Amino acid sequence: MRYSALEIVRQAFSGNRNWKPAWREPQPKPHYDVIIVGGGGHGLATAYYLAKEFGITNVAVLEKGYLGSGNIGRNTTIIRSNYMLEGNEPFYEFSMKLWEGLEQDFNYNAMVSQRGIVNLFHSDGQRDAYARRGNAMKMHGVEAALLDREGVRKMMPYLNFDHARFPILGGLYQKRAGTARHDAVAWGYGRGADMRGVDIIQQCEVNGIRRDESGLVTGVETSKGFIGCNRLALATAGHTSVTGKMAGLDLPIETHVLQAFVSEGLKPVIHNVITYGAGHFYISQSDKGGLVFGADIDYYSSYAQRGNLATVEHTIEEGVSLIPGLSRARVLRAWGGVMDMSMDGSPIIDKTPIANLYLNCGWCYGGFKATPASGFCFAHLIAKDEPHYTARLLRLDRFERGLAIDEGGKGPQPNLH
Amino acid sequence: MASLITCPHCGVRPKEEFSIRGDAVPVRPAPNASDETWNRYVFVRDNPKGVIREYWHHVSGCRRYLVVERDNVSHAVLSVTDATVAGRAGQKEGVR
Amino acid sequence: MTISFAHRHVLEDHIIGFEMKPNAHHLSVSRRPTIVTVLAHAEAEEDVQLALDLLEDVSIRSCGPCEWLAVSQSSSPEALLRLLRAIPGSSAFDQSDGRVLMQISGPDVRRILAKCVGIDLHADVFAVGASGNMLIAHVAGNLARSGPDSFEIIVPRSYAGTVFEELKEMGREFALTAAFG
Amino acid sequence: MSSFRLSSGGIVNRGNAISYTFDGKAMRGFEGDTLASALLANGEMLVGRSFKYHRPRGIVTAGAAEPNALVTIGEGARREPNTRATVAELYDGLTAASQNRWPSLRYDIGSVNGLLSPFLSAGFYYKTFMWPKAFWEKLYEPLIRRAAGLGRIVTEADPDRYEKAWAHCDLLVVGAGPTGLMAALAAGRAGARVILAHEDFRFGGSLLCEKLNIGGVPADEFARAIVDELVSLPNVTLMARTTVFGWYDDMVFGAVEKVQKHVARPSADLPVERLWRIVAKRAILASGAEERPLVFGGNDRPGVMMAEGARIYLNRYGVAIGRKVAVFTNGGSGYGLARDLMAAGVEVTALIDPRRDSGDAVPEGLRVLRGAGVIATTGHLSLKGMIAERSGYEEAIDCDALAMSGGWSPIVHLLCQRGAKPVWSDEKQAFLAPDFGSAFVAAGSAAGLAALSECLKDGADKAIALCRDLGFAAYEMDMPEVEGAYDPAFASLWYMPGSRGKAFVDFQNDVTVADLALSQREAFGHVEHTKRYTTAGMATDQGKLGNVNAIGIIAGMRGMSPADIGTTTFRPFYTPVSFGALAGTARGEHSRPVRRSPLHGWAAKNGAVFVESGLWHRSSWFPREGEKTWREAVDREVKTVRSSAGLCDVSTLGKIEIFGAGAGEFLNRVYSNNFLKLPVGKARYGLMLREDGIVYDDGTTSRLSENHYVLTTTTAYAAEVMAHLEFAAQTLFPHLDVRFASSSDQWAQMSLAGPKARIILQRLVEDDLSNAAFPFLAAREVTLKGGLAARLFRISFSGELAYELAVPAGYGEAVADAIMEAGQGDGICAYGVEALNVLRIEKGHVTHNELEGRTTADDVGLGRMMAMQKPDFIGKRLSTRFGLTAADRLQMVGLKPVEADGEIKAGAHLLKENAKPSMINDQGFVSSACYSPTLGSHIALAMLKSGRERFGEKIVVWDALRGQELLAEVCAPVFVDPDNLKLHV
Repeated sequence: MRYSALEIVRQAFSGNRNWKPAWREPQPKPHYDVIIVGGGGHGLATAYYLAKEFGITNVAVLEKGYLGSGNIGRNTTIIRSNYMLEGNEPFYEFSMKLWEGLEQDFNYNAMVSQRGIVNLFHSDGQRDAYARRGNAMKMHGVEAALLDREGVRKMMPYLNFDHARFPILGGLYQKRAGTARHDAVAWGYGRGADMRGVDIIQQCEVNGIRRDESGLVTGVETSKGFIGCNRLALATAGHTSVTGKMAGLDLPIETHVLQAFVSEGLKPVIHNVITYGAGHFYISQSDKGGLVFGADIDYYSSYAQRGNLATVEHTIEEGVSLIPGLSRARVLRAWGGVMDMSMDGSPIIDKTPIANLYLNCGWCYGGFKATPASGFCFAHLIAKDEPHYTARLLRLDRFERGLAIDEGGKGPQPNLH
Repeated sequence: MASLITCPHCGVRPKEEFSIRGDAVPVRPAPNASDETWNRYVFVRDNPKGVIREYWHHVSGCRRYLVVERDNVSHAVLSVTDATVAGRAGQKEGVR
Repeated sequence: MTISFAHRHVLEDHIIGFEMKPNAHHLSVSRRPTIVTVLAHAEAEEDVQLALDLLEDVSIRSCGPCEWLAVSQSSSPEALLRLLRAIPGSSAFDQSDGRVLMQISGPDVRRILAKCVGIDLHADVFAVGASGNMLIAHVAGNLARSGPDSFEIIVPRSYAGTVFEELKEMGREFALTAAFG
Repeated sequence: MSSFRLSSGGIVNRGNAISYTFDGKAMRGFEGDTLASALLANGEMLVGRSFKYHRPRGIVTAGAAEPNALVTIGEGARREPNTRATVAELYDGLTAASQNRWPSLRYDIGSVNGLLSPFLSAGFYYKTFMWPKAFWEKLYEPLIRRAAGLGRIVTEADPDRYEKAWAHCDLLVVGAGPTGLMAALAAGRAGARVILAHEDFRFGGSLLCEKLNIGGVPADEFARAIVDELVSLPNVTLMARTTVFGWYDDMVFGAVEKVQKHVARPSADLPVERLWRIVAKRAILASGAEERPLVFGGNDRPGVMMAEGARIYLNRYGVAIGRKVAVFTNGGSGYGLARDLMAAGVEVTALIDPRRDSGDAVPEGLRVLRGAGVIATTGHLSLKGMIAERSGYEEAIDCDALAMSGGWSPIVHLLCQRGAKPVWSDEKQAFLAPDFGSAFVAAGSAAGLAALSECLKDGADKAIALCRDLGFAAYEMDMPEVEGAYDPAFASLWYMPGSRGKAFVDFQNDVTVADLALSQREAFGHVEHTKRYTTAGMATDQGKLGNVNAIGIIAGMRGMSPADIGTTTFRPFYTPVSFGALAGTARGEHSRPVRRSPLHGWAAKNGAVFVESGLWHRSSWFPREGEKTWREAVDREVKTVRSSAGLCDVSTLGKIEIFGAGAGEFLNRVYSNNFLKLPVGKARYGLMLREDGIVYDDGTTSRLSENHYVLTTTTAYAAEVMAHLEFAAQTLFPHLDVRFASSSDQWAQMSLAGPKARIILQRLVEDDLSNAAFPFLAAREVTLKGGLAARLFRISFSGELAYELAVPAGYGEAVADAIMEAGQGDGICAYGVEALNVLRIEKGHVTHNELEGRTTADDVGLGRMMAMQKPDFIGKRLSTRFGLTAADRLQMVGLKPVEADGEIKAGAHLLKENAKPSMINDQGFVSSACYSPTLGSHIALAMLKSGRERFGEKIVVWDALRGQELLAEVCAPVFVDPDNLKLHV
């Protein structure tokens, strides 16, 4: 069923009784060409592109919860491609390009909203660092602009210009950045993959990975029994170490909890995405009116999807310091997601020492914006057994080889990225 | 755990007083250990779901590194030990 | 040529004007206390602690294992350092200019401090004579209980202005006054 | 409009009338009213508009779950959007305004959406607005955003104060209704430290609206007696107006106390709200139960209200919700209400009960329709009547208010915030709290108990058990007799079949039964999918009223039990919490502590412009009269240092005193270069690496005596380096005898640099400062004239003859003044960090602009500081990895513009001449740049691929971000005194 305004009118006249399910609820087949573990954004996007771009449709996505129940279901919805290093910028720009045509591509309105992002800076040193980043973007042909204080004030007069502990000196602006409706991204990819024959199997937890004598993966043990495959792809985000261990992999990943927040619905005042440079805080306002914001991870290892109050307070202190008018608004809900923090803050899309096992992880807390490119590049890797050009540096062995992609310059301590 | 840590030196303290360094299990290899050993020490993490040991630095208190043994799912704290003491105990028992 | 250098307390910019009559809730800032950091070397912690406890007119504040602040209102830094350096297994250095000492007191002092520190200040938990390093008004400092309704706060000099202002702000509810004392 | 306030009854203070306004209209209420009770008393049935269809809405509840009566309270910078009128305490001068309507509440253009509702079914926006592509951002999204949100925030800073505090107790009791009061009393008598937190401004909960006797006295008097006793107990703290919003790990609870939200002009000595972090050994959840609405056609009409809400308005506030009230109930609650209404003289037109029979006592004269239900309501802006249906026959019944009761759901939110899901009970027809062991338990109606007598006993019993658990001798209490209670038992009715018109499940978000059905049809059957697709439960009330009904309805549609459907995830906050309370004092200029250098006063006196640098305020430059730009001042300062002398505040550098026989060995392991042979009285520049071989920080370390060193760090990394050293000492090398502590705050440290530095300093120092007696890198204690002991280091960041003098912080200002005076004849000037930066760039010294966490020692030309012959140092082993030693790494070079007036800016990238800009062609970047008054041109330090092989090459400085491109020559990164002749004079 194709979605359109006309279809909505047609269905309305029959009392909205004839809408079709967005996806099937299939029973698993005994064997697939490719099994993707993890029905979050990246797993679903991988399935979608495998089917659409590489013609591989005998694919199952196994999801232990419901479709889109991972971090795609709870994040701050920011999409951007304002990176500095060669390992990152082309990859995220590829993702940005995919975002730009995504809705027409998968016939689902994911509300991709290119409202722009401003990274504020508060010192000369930060300005220089953002200038370096902006120039890196432009080197790669990505539009960027350096705003001065007045430029920022014109765009966001409600920021704290008069009584700031760390005065706003300016900002790096990427106009094409923005937000997308996170659930709809999962649903759009899920529906698109399903329409092309992919089996999305929900409530199906993977408990083990079966390998033959030569070490090759033959399939997975699940809560719905054994399912065989030729190639196995892991896209399990915060649970990467757990699933990796099923195949004997030890990985450069730590799992941490990140909280995010939404306010009560308010008439829109924040029309773009803002990041605060004097602390760590980012905010946008959804099309429903809720302020969506977040800050740092809670810093300790956690597989629990809940955070602590100290981090909540710290986040909101930053928010009110940046936007004084928030003080009398209210925070509605806080949630926590578990993040696959890598040792250099950059992701991994690579083969593993096991020839038919593929790995997609290390998204830290920037995985949402990468969803399209991550899916595309992972599908490329699985289909062709070689990395997509834009993901060629996102390798698993880059640490031992001294080729870390350390955008923040923080070194091998995952909770600092 | 996420809210309070009972520091063996200072007593019950809020999370705000601590800075979390990360996994306390890897032991710094001997200088002449293999490349593989060094690589694992610096870059590879066991990252289990369940009981872990983690370095918490009591920066706003006694400034000691503590080994906090805890469950990263329930967030229950099982023990808190001064890192030097934990290191010594580990060496004696041949643990780690 | 000899030069006599004036000494200036960091809170002089914050406590200005006439001497105010202290209210029931009062914050008193020491002008020139002697404060020394004492460190104990390996295996000497207990001996050093014992030696410190024997010192007269010196109040010992616990900072953590093998580390204390020795506070005196009567001896000079030089004199105190001489005493402390004589303790075997210890090292010591002057912090008199690096730390600011304040005493806060009053019947509701715990309610003021509950807004500044996270620990339980109930006398069963933090008794008179207890001390420890902790966050005080967002700054790492040392808190000691000097009486049922009085506490002493030691914070790094560079942060003292911030802490002082925050304490005063939190004491507004109880009409907290502040002065050098 | 005439008053709905009854002539008697309630516990409001009728002696104190209060004036307020709603949408500009002046009204009056009484002390003890909420805004909602006062609005109802004035007959304001219409108070808001729903989110999607802008349907007219009235007050539905009398508590925290209110979905409709959201108003904006206050004016100017105190304006507060989305405030629930049902929990807003009335005060004199309160101004309230309705929201989400235009042009007015009664005539709202947005209500046209209701007519379009067939097209606006759940999730419709996911299926359209895709073509043409450009229209989304230009047309569709702006339209959607115009409709978004409810209230409006202010853009000014908040004029009021906020605070945070910690509280500690043995037992926290959440909620001071019958259960909570008894729990607090039992624990208080046992001697436990008890905190009783209650959301309302009055303790008592349902006891304030029960028309019955407990222990022979009316319920509200019974409550008052317990409160009086609790107040008299020193170990009990009562916290009114305090909502516990979150349960966090280790029994830490977050609560917010509304200290001054009930006054028009808050006192400046008190906060308006106070955030509490309550640390409890044990806790009892006595938050009561929420009455469930009934789902039927037109159940959102203004005038349709919860029966419990109606009872509270009646008995607590003396307000009737209508003149002709009908009741639709599937349990005893509706009968209780009818009884109380009739006793108060309010007409009850009919009671509709879908159950065929029940044991409820029917008040005399009440018309009861059993086996019946309401299928529709009439009216528009207010209720005019309803249609009851029984056995296929319909009957129109006049009423101006309809009270509904669909059963009870325990309020278990807090107990479910840490991952466990509530458990469905078929017996109780409700979700009950999960079992979390004995630290935190639900009691009373929050635990699913129905009868008041059971609740009283449960509160006391559970408190006694918890107290005993903590070692308190707690004794059983005599339970008072409850007389005149009704039986609140009910039978679930999820949805009234045959309903006409929209039947709402989530009022605020306008989610109907049809929307739930659509979501099931479209495969969004998982309860989380249903929620996200339909937005049920996502409004400001987070589904407090509607979620259980939604689950029941979905279960019915799928032929399952609610147990199989389960709930969505409960997450903080129980009710929305203001940003202000969560931020406390840490906002604006106070968002972080300020650190002040001991030379701050000196710098200020000398006219410094300060700049934020981490937590510090550092002196940036010292403009003099006639200097129009910062550059003029900086150029002069640099020239003065190079030609005469300058004094700069370097107190912000981290300083660590290191002691012990193992200190030398320790330093040798944390620095990449050699420290074992550093002589006493000498300083050495040291480079510290991370374990991955990347440079971490640099600084000088001096050996003051055999076993005493002082290590300095950069300003930016002072805290991190301290932590790094502690990690090394405590975990990596614990066998070394080394102890250290920070002395950063003890010393005022100033750098006196320039050819005349020595002669100026000698005027103040007793010791001989000649080059022979105090050579380059000497580091010793010296005595100032007059006897002040100081530390002196002959080290130089500027490249000039320079000294760093450290004196006890309190003397800093006086000593700096004396140096300025001593150097006046030599033309000394004060210089700031800007000039310091120019001086160091000219000399090619690195800062964290170059040591940016990705550079090796060799990258910045310090490869000689890697003492690879040492057996071990942090970072040694991984520094030799392939990628860190590759030939094309970025290496630090100098840049000089080819055109003399060209300006290079930091952050520019580098390209080969005629190369096309691309990431592949990127040759590096400019890390630091400045105008060099010494050279008379701009210069820069840059990181360039294989840079050291490329001296003399012309390279493009590419700064497209700022629209600049210029040609520069690559050179050695030392522009001044490359042979260090100035350092050794």
